[in-house]
Amino acid sequence: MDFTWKIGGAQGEGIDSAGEIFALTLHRMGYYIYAYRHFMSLIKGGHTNYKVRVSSKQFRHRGDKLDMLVAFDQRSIDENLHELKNGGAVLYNAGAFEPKFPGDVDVVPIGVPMQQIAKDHGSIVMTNMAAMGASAALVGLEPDAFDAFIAERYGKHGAEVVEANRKVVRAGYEAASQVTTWRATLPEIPEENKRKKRVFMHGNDAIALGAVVAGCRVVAAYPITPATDILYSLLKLLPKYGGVVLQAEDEMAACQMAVGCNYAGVRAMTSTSGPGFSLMTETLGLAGVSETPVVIVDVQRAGPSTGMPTKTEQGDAFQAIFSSHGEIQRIVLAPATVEDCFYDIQRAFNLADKYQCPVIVLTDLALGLSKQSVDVDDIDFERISIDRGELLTEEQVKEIAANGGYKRYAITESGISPRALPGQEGGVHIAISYEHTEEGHEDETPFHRVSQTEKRIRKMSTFDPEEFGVRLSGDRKPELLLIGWGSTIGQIDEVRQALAAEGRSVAHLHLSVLYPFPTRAVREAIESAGSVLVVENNAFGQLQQLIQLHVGHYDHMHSCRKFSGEPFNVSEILSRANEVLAESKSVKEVG
Amino acid sequence: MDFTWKIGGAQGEGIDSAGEIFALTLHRMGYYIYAYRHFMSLIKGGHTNYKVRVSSKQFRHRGDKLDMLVAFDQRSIDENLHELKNGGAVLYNAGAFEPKFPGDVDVVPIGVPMQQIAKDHGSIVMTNMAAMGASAALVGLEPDAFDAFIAERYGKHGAEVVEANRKVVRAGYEAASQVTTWRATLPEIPEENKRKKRVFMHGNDAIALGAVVAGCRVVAAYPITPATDILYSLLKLLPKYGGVVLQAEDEMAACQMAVGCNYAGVRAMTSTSGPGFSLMTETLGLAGVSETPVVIVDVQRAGPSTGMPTKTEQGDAFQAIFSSHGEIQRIVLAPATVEDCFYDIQRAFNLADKYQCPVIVLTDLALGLSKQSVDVDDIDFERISIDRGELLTEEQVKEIAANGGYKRYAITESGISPRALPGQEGGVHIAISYEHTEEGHEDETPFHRVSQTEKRIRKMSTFDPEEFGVRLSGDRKPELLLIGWGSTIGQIDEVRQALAAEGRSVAHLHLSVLYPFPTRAVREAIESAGSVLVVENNAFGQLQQLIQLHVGHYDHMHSCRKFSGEPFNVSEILSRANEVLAESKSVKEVG
Amino acid sequence: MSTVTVKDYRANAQASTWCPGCGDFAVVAAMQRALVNLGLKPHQVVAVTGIGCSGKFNYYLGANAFNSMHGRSLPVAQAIKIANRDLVVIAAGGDGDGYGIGVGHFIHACRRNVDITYVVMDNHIYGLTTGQTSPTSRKGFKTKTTPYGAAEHPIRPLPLALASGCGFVAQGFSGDVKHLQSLFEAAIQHKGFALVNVLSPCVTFNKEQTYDWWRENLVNLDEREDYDPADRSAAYKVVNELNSLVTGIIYREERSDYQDELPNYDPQPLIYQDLSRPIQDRDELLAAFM
Amino acid sequence: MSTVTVKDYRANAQASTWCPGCGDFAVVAAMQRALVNLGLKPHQVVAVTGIGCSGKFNYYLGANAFNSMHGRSLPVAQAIKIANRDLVVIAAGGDGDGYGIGVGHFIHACRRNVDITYVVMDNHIYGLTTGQTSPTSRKGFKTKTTPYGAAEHPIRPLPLALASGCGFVAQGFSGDVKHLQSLFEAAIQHKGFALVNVLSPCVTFNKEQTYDWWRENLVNLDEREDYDPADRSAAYKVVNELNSLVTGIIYREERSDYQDELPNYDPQPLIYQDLSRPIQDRDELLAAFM
Ligand SMILES: Cc1ncc(C[n+]2csc(CCOP(=O)(O)OP(=O)(O)O)c2C)c(N)n1
Ligand SMILES: Cc1ncc(C[n+]2csc(CCOP(=O)(O)OP(=O)(O)O)c2C)c(N)n1
Ligand code: SF4
Ligand code: SF4
Ligand SMILES: [Mg+2]
Ligand SMILES: [Mg+2]
Repeated sequence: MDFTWKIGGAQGEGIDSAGEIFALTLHRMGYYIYAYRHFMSLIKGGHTNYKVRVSSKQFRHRGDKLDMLVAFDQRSIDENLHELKNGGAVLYNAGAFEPKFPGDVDVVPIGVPMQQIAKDHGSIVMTNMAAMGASAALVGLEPDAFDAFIAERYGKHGAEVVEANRKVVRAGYEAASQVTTWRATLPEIPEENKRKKRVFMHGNDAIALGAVVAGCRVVAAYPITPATDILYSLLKLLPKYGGVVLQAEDEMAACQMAVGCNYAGVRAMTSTSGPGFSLMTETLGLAGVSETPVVIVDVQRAGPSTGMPTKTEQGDAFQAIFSSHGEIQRIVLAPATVEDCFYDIQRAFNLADKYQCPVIVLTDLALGLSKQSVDVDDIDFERISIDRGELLTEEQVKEIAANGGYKRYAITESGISPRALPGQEGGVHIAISYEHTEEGHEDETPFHRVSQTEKRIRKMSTFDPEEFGVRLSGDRKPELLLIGWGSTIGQIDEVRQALAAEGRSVAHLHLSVLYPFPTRAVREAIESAGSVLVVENNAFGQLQQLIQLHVGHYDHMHSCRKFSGEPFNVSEILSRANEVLAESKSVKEVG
Repeated sequence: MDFTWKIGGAQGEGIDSAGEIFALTLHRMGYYIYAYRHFMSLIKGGHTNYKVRVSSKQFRHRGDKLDMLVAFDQRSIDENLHELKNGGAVLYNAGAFEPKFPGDVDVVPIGVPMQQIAKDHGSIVMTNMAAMGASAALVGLEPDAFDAFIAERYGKHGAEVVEANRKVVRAGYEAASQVTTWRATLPEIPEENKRKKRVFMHGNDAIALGAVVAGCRVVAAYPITPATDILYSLLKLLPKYGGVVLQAEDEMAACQMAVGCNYAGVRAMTSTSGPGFSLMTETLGLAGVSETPVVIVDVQRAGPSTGMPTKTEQGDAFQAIFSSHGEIQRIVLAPATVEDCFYDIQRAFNLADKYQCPVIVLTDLALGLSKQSVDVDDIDFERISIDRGELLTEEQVKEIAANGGYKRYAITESGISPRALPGQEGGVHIAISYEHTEEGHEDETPFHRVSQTEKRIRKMSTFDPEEFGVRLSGDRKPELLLIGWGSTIGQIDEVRQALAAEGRSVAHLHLSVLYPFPTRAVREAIESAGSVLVVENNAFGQLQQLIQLHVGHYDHMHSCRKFSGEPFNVSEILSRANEVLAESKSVKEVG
Repeated sequence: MSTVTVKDYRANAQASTWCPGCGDFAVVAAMQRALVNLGLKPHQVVAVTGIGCSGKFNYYLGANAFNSMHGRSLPVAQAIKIANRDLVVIAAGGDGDGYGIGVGHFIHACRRNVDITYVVMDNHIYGLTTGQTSPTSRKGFKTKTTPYGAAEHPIRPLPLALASGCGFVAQGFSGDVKHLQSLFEAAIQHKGFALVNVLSPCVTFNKEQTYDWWRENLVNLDEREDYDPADRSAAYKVVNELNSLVTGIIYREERSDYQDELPNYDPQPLIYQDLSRPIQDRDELLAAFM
Repeated sequence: MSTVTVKDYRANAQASTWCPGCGDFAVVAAMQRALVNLGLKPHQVVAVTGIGCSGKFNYYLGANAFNSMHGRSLPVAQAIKIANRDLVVIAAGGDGDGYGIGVGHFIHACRRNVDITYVVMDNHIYGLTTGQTSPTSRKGFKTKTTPYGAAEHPIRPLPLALASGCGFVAQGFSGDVKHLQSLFEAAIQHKGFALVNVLSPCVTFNKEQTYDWWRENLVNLDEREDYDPADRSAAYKVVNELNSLVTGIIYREERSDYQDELPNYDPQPLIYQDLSRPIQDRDELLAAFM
């Protein structure tokens, strides 16, 4: 059982803060929250909204429908009414506008003069607080539910401001209580929820936290939506550990800087979104051939080019896997959940050090910016321990130096050449973007070219994508296999459960590693399924193409793509799944 | 019948000029020439050589073997002796060094004191001319064979210099005539060769010439080996037509400039190699979403990163096809011959205008820098006529403006939106990197996003890669199908002929278009072959992966890859082909 | 030329999404008036923008436009001018766009001297991405990305332009539209690359460089009778002494532009030229390769 | 510290592929002597280079090195210093590398002021790619890419560095190794970003800016008693007046560097710090998200 609430208005009216107060308050009460921000790439005037899904159990997406809509203006009604359930309520800013509804909808309009209340009891900028008070009344919260949070957030502006905000909340509460009998019922809070410690964070926060736990100490980046929040989190976390957040002049510099730090032995990363990631194409090659570890986080947004900065998409898989001229070794991870973000970024650092190559972590706007309730037990600081790979100690370097000298690009059986660091006596060496000898000297002779290339290819052979990054749930030999990657896990999971509840045999294969590709696992799953539906948030079907490339072409493989900039709704995947099920059934009947 | 000659020495000793004089002189006599430069990414001191293959008929590669080697130093012997045929001659710079040969080789050493001769009759920098004279004697040319060329090349330095050079040539000729009886026999020159007009050019020249013929009037680029020669050619050609060669500050700017010119209606391109191409990743997306035509030539060199600037590779197919974040429409051509370069660059401009998207032309160092004899009849200026696609005239724009107004991104059935140009009255419009409405206004609503994306995808549906870019030769249902792309056509063709001569049933499928992929043609060819060998100059097997992605996985598909930085030898492919033939035979025997 | 009015521009312009009070409104208004005053119609003008609040300049200007990527307005703008020298080309963007990610193009545009006008709406902040430090933010400035204060010294656009050989360097202020309009007119009329750096307050994210702050601190050099904008070193000195808190034409030099230097570059725009000529020259063209 | 000699460097160095007479030899020699003079051993030094003939500087220097890509030495160099402040970091490259493709990084390195030394081997040409116009080539200079003469005004490194807030600006000449060595020593000892632009003849592709030409035209400001390198505007003026034909320390300013500005940045290099601390702070770290 869940409850969904949304507040909408013009950008600049405090919609985000209102949403966040609502979400965090309910989170603290013991609910599991998923909060989704809808915003635009402009500063003032566009429509913005904040949706909060409230449940007694954990889940991974915003929900298709809406129980209650708080509308600051007509546009908020127009753009969101289609989500409202029958009998749902629209709490509107009475006096500010006269709401219009299509004739045939079953909706309960509730007018509360929120702006007037704000003016009367505080100031007009507190209209959002009147909305909070009114919402509290309608969902059965106490009028003081938000008090703690208000003190936290506005305390720095002085006691007066806090008091005014509280007053406005209460006035909103009173007004709403009187004007309607409509009431939403929030789900029960299971006792165990209250015992559990939980955090409220989004993917970007989890990336930042995981990076710090992984020992990352320098982050060089350039601001870009929706990745900048990673920097904000890191600015809070890193200086504590002497670390540095460096705002670079552009993304080329940012990525080169991350490479430079890693060369010097300090774990470093860069975070960006598509347009910045394209500018790092060159540096991928540098890290590849110089065999310098580097971690790049790409919080995907809708492309191409500047595209839609505030909309989500899974559009950068190809760029992550195939870009940069020539041929380099790399690893591409695609966390599916906030917890994945926390662990995968740590894995990324370990993998980068182990394989001495770039590791790209692909998240997206939906995962990066949607705050969720997560059990603290699932944010385990000790699950993944720091493994710096073949990094030589001062003593080892000295020994090597004494026995013939250190070779940065020594040909080894594993393909991995132990790394000395600058500053280590005896380990003087050159990291280089040219093809080179074992010593790191520029060289174009076929012998070195071939042996170094083979070495670089060989080093990836121990990487097993199936060790992690592959989740399979549901039936073993399903009628329908749903395959997804990254942030769509929540919707696909709900689809699987919905179909299973109808008695369908369904499975869900979810990938969090895209390169090297988990071929065997995908093949097994596909070949044991009646039909297959590949679900992804893009137009080209990038995962589907990867499956074709690595696994094969299948007549029973279908696709479900969404590229509007919005995350999937469960219903969209469900109806496509039903189509596929129907089709495959009719095929069977004929055949 | 052919004859192969090579001159080798240290970078800076005039090896290139000597090679070029030899090659062009024989070209003018009526031979078909293929000249291959081996050089290094440093200025002085590295080994460099120039190989000239001389034949009575046209062919497309440098040849595996060598009849005669001119060696300025021991290193030239060490690095090239393995190519020499049994009984071949090594003409060496006697006095400058004492040549050493392995005991077991069957070679005719011919010492001529070239440096001394140069000193005595001219100056030490003319040592290469002494080598030319000696070579002339040994291959049966007249002592005045190079006179015309010497006048052309050194005329600007005055009659004295010309005379001195000629003297040195003659002295070299005399010396060699006396010192040995070894003589090479050049092939006969068929009478028809003498009637034919032929040019001596490399792929880079042909690209430049084709661009000018296509109406390209601005080229913005940044110097990079092996693409800079395109600029040199264009600097000779373009100003004649009022055109501009602009040396940009970097490759990002170069590509953006090419986009800017095309937006304003002038055909423009940029040319580069891998490292520069990676810097254009961002601009690919811009051209894609703003639907601005642009032509990018990537003369591939061995990557990744700085890699091996003077070595060849087919390593950038993935970058060309998949790079840039988000999803854009594009076309990737890969000319196989000098003539292809001339035509494909023209096609590229037509396709860019027609589909309003980036068109990437992938050549490589081997094709770009190897000068060849080409029949003038195969450089047909009228074969491809300029087609600007849906470019509106002033009048059309006025009419559209009168009928509701011009929309740059009008949704059309074909997916192509007619282009107005800035400067046309009534056609005022915005080209844009954001997702947008039909009018070109920034917009993030699902409706415009989806309809514009679908429009962009739809517009490529009329592009038929099989219309051009797919060559099939040899048997229809062959035992073995060889598949290649780009510059390897000559070697693969010789392999096919060699196997056919042995009575094998072989076919050769050669692709000059990589995206959109010619799926149908490739499938048909593969499925009618006993076994398949994909031949490419890279380590990852990029074409093979593209076949897997677009066509399928085949048990009878094998690969032959070379990634040493050198072009294929015929023998390398041949032995791999024989392996595959043997394998498939033994499989058949078992099965 | 039939008369043109600001209405002709407004007819193509979109509704603004800038914050009320944003300095950039004045920039658009001043530019529209400047263009009208010079008798230029919207179709004769191309605005080339980067990404930022300022990058939306072209939506509200109402001329032709190419809205390129963040930091890349200048290469596109120069190319458009080269392709069609009849067009009036205005590149426009923010301080982050032009002096941060795009500063390399800026330096090279100064020295290349293609005849375009570059307008930077310099608000000392990243506006569109909601308030991070920009390259012109002062050292110590606290923003979302520098909660402890910016560690870098700011870029100083005027000295930078002077040092890069820019032939027309001006600075305007959004609080004085009339003056701004005069600077735009002079910049457009200048032969060669012209920079107008506009101090354009971001009322939402920069609470330090406000209209009032600028008004109190700025000196208008155009009003100083003894100031001669023809001496580069003197300009550099004054700008340094006054800590860049100046408006007006800082430096101006008459000289040849990039196009004058190109061999055989025609007065007739490239775009109107005949593309088929090489076909007639076939033999001659091929002879070079024989 | 045990003594270090030039031999210690030569032990790691490779055989040179520069043309005999190339100005860059002097740069390496001067740098080796400077490092030795400062008592620095090869393993304590990192050279970070771009691509160009000059980009091979590190092969012959014999210290640790990162040979990055064309134009990208500075971001890598700054990062290395931040990661390990005990290392002496020398970025080095050519005029094309540093003032062409890489000029954006240069401007920002000047204002960021990380404590590294930047050596540009300025030969006014693209050497490695065999002779194209570089950003410092004079207008009208004929090269393979500008057979009709370069159309652009050159970049002027010294004014550019001055305008960008660089705290140490010097120019040396390959014809005077001793002076060069002194400049390198001063640059390395300078706290913050230090530029040494070295006029380093390309004997193969630039027949104009030769040793003799430089010798005839250069003025050594270090020898001018009345020259005070502490005044930025005066430095700009002198450089302008003498058309950049100067050597010596042009400008020097003592001030805090980037690292001083970082919150809680330890004197102990980051690389030697303990990575496991966040585990102990788990509760506190998570509390921020509750
Ligand atoms: C390559 C790239 N990096 C980052 C961004 C995100 N971005 C958009 S605008 C902007 C900065 C805007 O600041 P400024 O140029 O000063 O313009 P303003 O909004 O202040 O007018 C940034 C960082 C982007 N669009 N592209
Ligand atoms: C992205 C990229 N573009 C172009 C090149 C080719 N390239 C290598 S060095 C160089 C210029 C060298 O000139 P400069 O920096 O002045 O160094 P010099 O050789 O004169 O010392 C160029 C254009 C490259 N390696 N990478
Ligand atoms: S955020 Fe600042 S720059 Fe952007 S529109 Fe608002 S006031 Fe203007
Ligand atoms: S080409 Fe010029 S810069 Fe390069 S090594 Fe030779 S002299 Fe030096
Ligand atoms: Mg700004
Ligand atoms: Mg140079």
